[in-house]
Order: sequence, then C-alpha cells, then structure tokens
Amino acid sequence: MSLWEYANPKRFMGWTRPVLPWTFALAGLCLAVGLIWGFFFTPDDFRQGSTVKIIYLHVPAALMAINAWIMMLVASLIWVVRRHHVSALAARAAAPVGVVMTLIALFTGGIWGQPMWGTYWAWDPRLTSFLILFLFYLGYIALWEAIEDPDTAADLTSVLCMVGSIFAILSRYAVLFWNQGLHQGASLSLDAEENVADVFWFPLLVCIAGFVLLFIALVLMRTRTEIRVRRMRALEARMRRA
Amino acid sequence: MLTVSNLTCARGGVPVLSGVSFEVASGDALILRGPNGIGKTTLLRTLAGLQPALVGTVDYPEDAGAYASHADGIKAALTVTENLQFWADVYEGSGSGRTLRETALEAFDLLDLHNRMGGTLSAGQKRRLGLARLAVTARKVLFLDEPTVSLDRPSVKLFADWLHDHLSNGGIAVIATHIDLGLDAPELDLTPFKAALDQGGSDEAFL
Amino acid sequence: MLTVSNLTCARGGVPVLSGVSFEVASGDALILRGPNGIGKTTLLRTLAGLQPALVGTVDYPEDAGAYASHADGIKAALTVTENLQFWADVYEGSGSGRTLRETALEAFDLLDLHNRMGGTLSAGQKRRLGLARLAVTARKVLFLDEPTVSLDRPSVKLFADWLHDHLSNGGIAVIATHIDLGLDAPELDLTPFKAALDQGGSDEAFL
Amino acid sequence: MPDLGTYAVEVLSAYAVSIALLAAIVGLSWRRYVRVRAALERVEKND
Amino acid sequence: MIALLLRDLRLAVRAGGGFGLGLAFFLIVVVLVPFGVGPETELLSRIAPGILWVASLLAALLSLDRIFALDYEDGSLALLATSPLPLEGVALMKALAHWITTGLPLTIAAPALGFLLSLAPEAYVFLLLSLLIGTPALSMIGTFGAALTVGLRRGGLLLSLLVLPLYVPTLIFGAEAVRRGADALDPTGALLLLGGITAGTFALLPFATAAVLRINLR
Amino acid sequence: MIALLLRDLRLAVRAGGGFGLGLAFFLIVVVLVPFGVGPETELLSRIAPGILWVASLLAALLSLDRIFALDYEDGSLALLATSPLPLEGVALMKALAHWITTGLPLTIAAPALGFLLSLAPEAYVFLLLSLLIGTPALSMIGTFGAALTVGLRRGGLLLSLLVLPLYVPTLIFGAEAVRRGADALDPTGALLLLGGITAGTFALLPFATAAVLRINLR
Ligand code: HEM
Ligand SMILES: Nc1ncnc2c1ncn2[C@@H]1O[C@H](COP(=O)(O)OP(=O)(O)OP(=O)(O)O)[C@@H](O)[C@H]1O
Ligand SMILES: Nc1ncnc2c1ncn2[C@@H]1O[C@H](COP(=O)(O)OP(=O)(O)OP(=O)(O)O)[C@@H](O)[C@H]1O
Ligand SMILES: [Mg+2]
Ligand SMILES: [Mg+2]
Repeated sequence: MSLWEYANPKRFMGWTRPVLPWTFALAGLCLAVGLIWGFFFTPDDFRQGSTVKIIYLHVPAALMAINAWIMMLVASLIWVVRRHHVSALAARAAAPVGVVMTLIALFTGGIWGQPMWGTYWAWDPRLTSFLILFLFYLGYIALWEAIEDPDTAADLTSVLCMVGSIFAILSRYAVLFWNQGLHQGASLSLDAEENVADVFWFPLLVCIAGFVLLFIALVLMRTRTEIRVRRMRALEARMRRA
Repeated sequence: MLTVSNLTCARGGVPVLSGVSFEVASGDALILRGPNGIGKTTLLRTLAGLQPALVGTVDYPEDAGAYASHADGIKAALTVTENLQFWADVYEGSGSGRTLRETALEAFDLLDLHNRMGGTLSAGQKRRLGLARLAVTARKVLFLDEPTVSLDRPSVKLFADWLHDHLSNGGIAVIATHIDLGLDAPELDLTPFKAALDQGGSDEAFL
Repeated sequence: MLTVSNLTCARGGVPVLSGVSFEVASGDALILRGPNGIGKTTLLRTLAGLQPALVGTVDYPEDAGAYASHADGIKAALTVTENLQFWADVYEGSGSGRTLRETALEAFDLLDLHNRMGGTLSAGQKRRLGLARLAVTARKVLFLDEPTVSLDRPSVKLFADWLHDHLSNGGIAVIATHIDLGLDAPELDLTPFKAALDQGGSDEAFL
Repeated sequence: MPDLGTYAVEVLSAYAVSIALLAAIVGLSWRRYVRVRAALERVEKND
Repeated sequence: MIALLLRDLRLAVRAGGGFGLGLAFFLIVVVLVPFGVGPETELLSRIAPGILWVASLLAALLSLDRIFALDYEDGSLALLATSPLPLEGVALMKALAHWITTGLPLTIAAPALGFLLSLAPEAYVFLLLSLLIGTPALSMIGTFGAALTVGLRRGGLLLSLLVLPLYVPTLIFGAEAVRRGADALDPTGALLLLGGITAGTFALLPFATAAVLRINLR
Repeated sequence: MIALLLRDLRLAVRAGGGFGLGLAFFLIVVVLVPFGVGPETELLSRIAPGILWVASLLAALLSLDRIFALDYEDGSLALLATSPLPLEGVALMKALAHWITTGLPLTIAAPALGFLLSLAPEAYVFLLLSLLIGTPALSMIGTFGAALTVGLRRGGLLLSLLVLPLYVPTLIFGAEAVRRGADALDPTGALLLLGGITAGTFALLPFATAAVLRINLR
C-alpha cells in the first residue's frame, strides 16, 4: 500500500481519530511546561530585563507562521499533481491557524518593540515581511471563502499559493533593499557563538515543540471538519437528487 | 465524423449525464432533447472542450469545433460588422475575412443593420448576429445551445436554410433545443442518461 | 381594464411604433406578435412605465402592473427561496409572504430546487424562477416579454395553467412571444404600426 | 509570581494576547468541529 | 425597504465581498504608502491624518460601481423601478447598505491602522469621530455618482472621475479635523462642517439619485 | 491575437473608458493628497515619489476587474476559449491592452503631476523610467488576479486584496528608484531589479493566468 492511501478521506478520518487527542494532549503539555518554565523559572536578561520572557511566544509563533505557509504550499502542490482531496482541505484548514500565528508574532513583536525600540511599530524589514505574509494569508482565505465549488476553489487557491510564494520571497528581498532595520538576525543558529544562553534556550525549545504540535493538532482537527463538511454536502446533494 | 463514447459529464462537481454515446457522420445533425436541467448545456460544453469529461471520450477532428452558448458574446460598443470581423480574424488569422463576413451578413439578413452598435439590437437581432458569428468561423463541427431563442419564424427559417447548406457541405451540428427547427434530423432524448447517484463526481471520495 | 390609445413609443431616440391602440378587459390576455425588431420590447417597457410615451396614453389601475423582461433579475448568490422572498417583501411590505412564496414555488415546480443558489440553475430553471417572481408580486396587470424562452414543453404547460388561473381571477396579461403558448387569446400583430420616419423622435426638432 | 520589574505590563499583555489568540483559534475550531459532526450525524441518519 | 437593505447586506456577505474586503482595501492602501514614501516614522506620522482619510475615501470609491451595476445588468433595477418601492427609498437603502458594508467597518478599523502610520495619540478620538460623521456622506454622494453612470457599461472609472471632486469638501474637513486633533488644536469647527455636509447630502441626494435612475432606465 | 488587442483597445476608446479615465483617476488621487496632507511644499516634495507610485498603482488596480469580467459575462470568454487562439496568448494580449490603456498614458502624464507635488527636478528622468519599466508588471500581475476572480460576480474588492501584496515588490523598487534619483543617489540597482520583475512576470504569469482561466470557465 502506498503512502498516498493515507490521504483517502475515509482512511484519513480513521487514523486521525485516535491520533488527534494525543497530539492535543502532548501539545498542551509542551506548551504548559515550556511557558511555565519560561515565565516563572528563567532569569531576566541583563539588557532586556524581564521582556526576554516574550521570546517564548514570539519566536515559536514566528516560526510557525512561516512553516504554516510552507505546509500550505506543499499541500497545494500535492493537490495539483495528485489531486488528493485531503491535501487541498488540509491547506484550507491550515490557513486560519497560520493567520493566528502571524498575529501572535506581530502582537508580541510589537509589544516587545515598545521597551526595546521605543515604538510599537516600526517599518523594520522583518516586521514588514510579516505584515505582507499576513496579507497573503488574508487573500488566500478570502479566495477560498468566495468560491462555491470546492474543487474549483482548491485549484484556484493552489495556483494563488504557488504564485504568492514566489512573490512573498521577492517581497522579502525588496523589503530588505528598502530598509536596513532594527530586528536582530537569526540567533537560533547552531553556531554556538551567537546562540542565546542555555537558560533561555531549553524552555524555548519546549515551547517551539508545543507550537508545532498544536499546529499539527489544529490542522488535523480542522481538516476533519472540512472533510465532514464535504461529506455532508455530498450526502445532501445525493438526497436532493434521489 | 463526431464520435462520443460512454461520456459522463458533471456540472458544479455533480455528475449530470452518464453513459452518453452517439455518432454523427459528416453531413448530419443531431438534435438534443430533454427537459430543463437535464444537462444539454453541460453536454455541449463538454463536447466543445470547455470542461473535462469525467469518463469517456469525445472525438472529432482537431480545430474543427465551434460552440455557441446561451450568451452571444456580442459587444455593445462595436458595430455589427466589427463584431463579426473580430471573430473572423480570430478564427482565420487573415485572408478571406471580408467575403466571409459579407456572406454571413447576408445569410442572416443583417445587411441593413451592419452599421448599428451591438447594444442597440433587439433580442432577436442579437441572436441573428450570434448565429452569423458561427458562419464566420468556418468550422465544420457546430455545438449549438438553443440557437433559435427569441427568433421570429422567418429568422428560424433563415437559420434552418443556412444549417442545411452547412450540412450539405459536409458539416456536423449538435443542437440543443426545445422548439421545432423544421430540420429533419435524428433526435436524442437525454432523459435516459440522467446520471445515477454517486457516479464519480468530485464528491465521490467523500461518500 | 387596460386601455392604450394612439401610442407612439421610441427606442434610443428613434420612434419605433406609432398609433398603437387596444383595450384588454379584466380576465383577458393579449398576445403581441411581430418580426424581430418591430418594437415589442419597447412597447412593453412603455406600458410598464419604464419609458415615457412620445404620444398617446396608457391607462390601467395604479400600482397594478408588473413587468418581466428578457432579463430575470435573479441573484446568483441568493437561493431560490431567498430570491422569491425578496420580491414578495418588496411587493407586499409584510404579511402573507410565506404562503405566496410556497404556492409560487409549487406552481412552477421549483420545490425541489428551493435551496439551490440562483447562479447554479439551468437556463430553463432560471426562467421558471423568473416566472415565479411574477406570481409572488400578486399584481393584476402583467407585461411579459417572451416568458417561455428556454422552457421545455411541460414547463410551458405549467406557465399556461398558471396564467389561466391568473386570468380567471380577473387578471390581465400582455405577452410578447414568437412561439405558441397554447393560450387561446387574441393576437395583435405590430407590423402595421411600424413608425414612419420623422415621427416625433428626439431629433425631430432638428428636421 | 516572578518580579517582572518595569516591563510587567508589556510581558503580561504579550502573554495575555497570545494565549487569548491561541484559545480563540482552538475554541473556534473545536466549536465548528462539534457542530459539523452533529450536523453530519443528522444528515447520515436521514439518509 | 428593509427587505432591500437586508438583501443587499446578505448579498454583500454571501458573495465573499462586503464587510471584510472594503476593510482589506483600506488596510492595504495604508500599508502601501510606507513602501512608497519610505519608513521614517516622523514623516509618516505627519502625513498620517491625510493618508488615512484619502485611503478611506478610496476604499469607499472602489465599491461604488457595484451599488447599482449588478442590479442593472441582471434586470433587477428595472423590476425594482416598476415595483411599489419609491425609487428615493431604493437610493437611500442602497447608500445605507454601502455605508454599513464599507464606511462603518472602516471607521472601526481606522484607529488600528493609525498605529501603522504612527498617528499622534491625541488624534485617535478625532479620527474616529470624523470618519463616523463623514463616511455616510461619502456613501450617499457615491450612490448618486453610481446612479449617474449606471447605464454605461464601463462606468467605473468615469464614476471615480465624477465622484472624486464631490468628495473634496468632505475630505478637506475630515482630514483637517484629525490634523487639528493631532496638533492639539480645536477641531470642533471642522467636525461641525462635516456634519453639515452629511446632513445636507442625505436631505437632497436621494431625490437627485432617484431622478437620475429614472432617466438611466428609460 | 492582434485582432483581440485591437478589439480591446477599440472597446476601451469607444466606451468612453480607456485612456482618458485611468489618467484622470491618477490625476485626481495626486490632487487629493495635498488636500488630505496639507499644502507644505517641503513635505509634499518628500513624499512625492511614493505618492506618485502609489497613485499609479491604484489607477492600474481600479480598472483590473474589467479585463475579463465583461468578456466573461457576455459569453465572449467561453467563445475565445474554444477558438483557435491559445489562452496564454489571450492572457498576454489582455495584459498588453490594459497596459496601453492605463500604464502608458500614466507614464507619459506622471512628470506633469510630479510638478503638482513639487518633485525634485533630478527625479523626473527616473520617474519616467521606473514607470515605463514597472507598469507592465502591474498590468500582468493584475491580469492574473483578474483571471483568478473572474467567476465571482463581485470579485472587485477580492481582486484588490489578492493583487496588492503581489504589487509590493514592484512598488518598492519603483518608488525607491525615484527616491534615490531625487536624493541624487544611484538608482540603477532598483531599476535593474524592477526590470527583472517585469521580465519574470511576463515569462511566467501568462501560463498561470491561462490555467486559472481554464479552471474558472469549467
Ligand atoms: C511585529 C513585530 C515582529 C515580528 C513580525 C518579528 C518576527 C520575528 C521572526 C520571524 C523571528 C524568527 C527569526 C528566526 O528565528 O530566524 C523573530 C525572532 C526574534 N525576534 Fe522578532 N519580530 C518582531 C518584533 C520583535 C521585537 C520588537 C523584538 C525585540 C527587540 C524582537 C526580538 C526577537 C528575538 C530576540 C527573536 C529570537 C532570536 C532570533 O531568532 O533572532 N522581535 N522575530
Ligand atoms: N454552475 C452550476 N453549478 C451547479 N449546478 C449547475 C450549474 N449550472 C447548472 N447546474 C445544474 O446542472 C444541471 C444541468 O444543467 P444544464 O444547464 O446543463 O441543463 P440544460 O439541459 O441545459 O437545461 P435548460 O434546458 O434549462 O437549459 C441542472 O440540474 C442545473 O441545475
Ligand atoms: N437601446 C437601444 N437603442 C437604440 N435602438 C434600439 C435599442 N434597443 C432596441 N433598439 C431598436 O429598436 C427597435 C425595436 O426593438 P425591440 O427590442 O423593441 O424589438 P422587439 O420587437 O422586442 O424584437 P425581438 O423580437 O427581437 O425581441 C429595433 O429595431 C432595435 O434595433
Ligand atoms: Mg441549457
Ligand atoms: Mg424583444
């Protein structure tokens, strides 16, 4: 049996039913541990004071905001190439979760910006690219909502996602060209020199794991919902024709 | 020669007709009949290649088909002549556009109206222009969706005559209609081909 | 009672029909005939009050007329029920909207489709919905422009039956059509009323 | 409760906003999940 | 008339258009300006009142042509004109529906966007107030413009051309009120004038709109 | 294909739309900004490059929905899709027609409007150049967006929402080129990148547009 079989709606409903509660539980556990650890049991940074605690929300959310889009891109490609319905529905299910992640990254970043840079919002390249990403998410969701026929909607949003990805990367370069910016560079690199201190690093890792798991759990749950909606439509159509 | 075998076609993701098979030889016409909503328009769109068939095949010489829908595609701001000339150019690239256009205008009694804007035509005049467009494409295999809607009797006659000529030159026509065209052509009632439930629509995977 | 006397009507500033006079008593229908472009649509629009008459008068009880044009005014994004309910509300303000709607749906065999979006109907189904709209307005004097275009025979029958009921309740209908409706009503051929040139169009002042 | 110093408002509001947003998406997804499941069951029963 | 309002609102929501999108356009215009003008906060905060008002105006403008065009094309407008509803009422309801789907969400969202342009904190109240008072006038004037151009198939740009000069007074007083608020001056004068414009348009334009519609339907 | 281009241009001129109005909209946006922002020359001259580019972008945006909507509604698009013209060619011609009726007149008129906003004299050359290189990309991207939303009756605002983020890179490089020109810095980098975007969009988007059209006609 090939891997693709798991993308059959019925099989998908089957194997996600037992998996879903565990994913949620694990996500909750990781988030609770990571956030409590980070909030109560880490010291203040010598420069940033207690604001470092924001990192436990900000960084995982920012990572997931980008990863959600990448996941949507992959799912769209699978839909276009192999036409697996679950794949298209998963892309649809992921988008609102991605929006929430983007919003969390933007809000926590903004709140962090006030003490650090003296302003809630600055047109820094990193922040600006996130704003653009937010707009891409909005457009993508709006297109899904606007189209009646689900297959047409899946096709069109897939094309949008692919074209949008190219332009999102372009925007990132454009924004860098436009403004040099205040935001720090990536410091999660494996290069120990610039890495954050271990005290912050471990709870952060737990939080990132929590966000990833939460994302997976939410996408699975929402995909299940989307599948049920499709099934309901199909049954209703059958009843109408009977 | 138009060959359709075991065709299933869907509208809005729901299969509408299934197992449709027929052949139309050069010089023949086929009239599609069936109650409202059975799927005549859907079938014609599938034949014309506007939407993919779910199952089955449609076969006719490439680049020989022309489609005329409920909507005529007439531009309100172009004159009758300009409207026709545009389609002649699209279908031919170049060449005999002028003469083709003239004969089409004549065949559908549009010579008097040739300088009128498309938008100021009456319903039947618009329809005649839409039919003249077909004449101008010079395609052999025609898919016509209720071509005589809004036409008065003399105009229906004009159309029947033109179609007769077209067929005797080896053309093919598949026509959906509710009214009598005065053509003697075989009829195909689509009612028996109404798709049963769950016959491969996009929802099938969810049932 | 509908009385039209010595009417001249124009389209796009050019007089199209002139000297049209007729009367239709309660309970009667009148069928307008004439070749394409003679001015049937123009006449109906004038009767319905959408455009002023150049000369002559049109007389029927105020707030009793309803008009149905080539275009149906169906919203693609509203369901069949919602489309009808809207017109019921517009014409009634309140009250018996629900029951009216139900009877209209039934009269035009739309009960099965009542939850479909307007945009996903076939041509004939749309037309039926357009006719159901008329039923819902509960107006006495109807001006119908080719009401049975795209309808299959059973649907034409539905319409004829409904119209028959309407007339026997004292209604009036003026209908432009090219096809036979199976009504026995007097016909008026508009050909003799074709307006001569320079008959009071907006250009007249310059002649 | 750790001492958050001068930045108490910022840190707390960041946590509040984020947790509220997460709760919102989880809650909304869950509500729709339950509703759709119930609706589907109704449809399947009629079937 | 309520039925018409409800239908229009429902259509706006149903078609995926409506509320969300007028807002989205406003958001995007505000976001684009820094890309064009450059990222300096101080500069942005100076132009913020003007840009916010111009952006709301453009957002309102963009959806104007839908007010009548769709109803005209599918024949509903002719049917409405022969219905018992007075055309003046139709005009008023159309303007109201446009405001509810465009002006109102815009007003509510404007403060959040003021943020992106670093608007002075004192100005927020007046931004909100001026938009609340001013946007209904934008919708009513726009409805009139839409009625003027409804017969013309591609009236969209012509519509903007006709309507924008009519928008100028509203824009001037609206932006001025916010600017004065930002500079800690007294903005009541501007706000009062804005209110006057709105009251005036609603008193007069429904009649003009109905007249124009009648002519265009002829 | 030339026939299609000519038809579209003729329709644009005939219907009173086309050339004049895209321009007029551009003019009016540029004129409105001083009303909103206030009349100080020094401020206006600083924001001029950005505003001019944002205004051209909005002018282009406003007429996008016409690219396919009319042809879709009257059935021409389905007839074109069954005609011997490749849909990719149709997409390209549509973009070209849009550029000729909107982008080109805009480019020619922009210097005159730079004047109204007291644009720095050194920047005029770069304004012209950047618009000439950049506006075709706006038309092509817009055509793609129009194809995406063509089935949806009120796609207009959705279209803006989809298209505007796609416009961001073009806007940034375009405005940056003019800004650098005004500040006497070297704008060639920005202009080259702008050219790259235009070339890229014309190489790829006709195919995406045709694919999307096929789906929407299904
Ligand atoms: C709305 C505003 C903001 C957004 C959208 C944003 C976005 C991001 C993103 C995407 C990352 C992940 C980067 C990576 O790991 O490669 C990140 C990390 C980070 N951000 Fe922000 N940020 C914002 C504001 C801020 C502010 C105001 C600060 C505080 C000074 C800040 C501090 C950090 C830190 C310390 C990290 C983690 C270390 C790192 O990976 O560089 N951010 N942010
Ligand atoms: N866009 C659409 N989405 C979903 N279903 C549709 C759509 N268009 C039509 N249908 C449905 O598909 C079926 C076939 O429609 P079609 O238009 O092919 O019928 P038809 O035979 O041409 O009818 P008519 O004689 O009324 O034109 C109908 O039941 C119709 O309601
Ligand atoms: N908008 C318009 N502007 C100018 N002339 C028009 C306009 N609409 C129609 N006409 C012309 O007015 C005349 C009458 O048109 P009308 O639509 O009333 O004809 P009709 O009898 O309804 O024809 P049909 O049977 O084809 O519907 C026709 O010659 C037509 O060309
Ligand atoms: Mg049909
Ligand atoms: Mg007529």
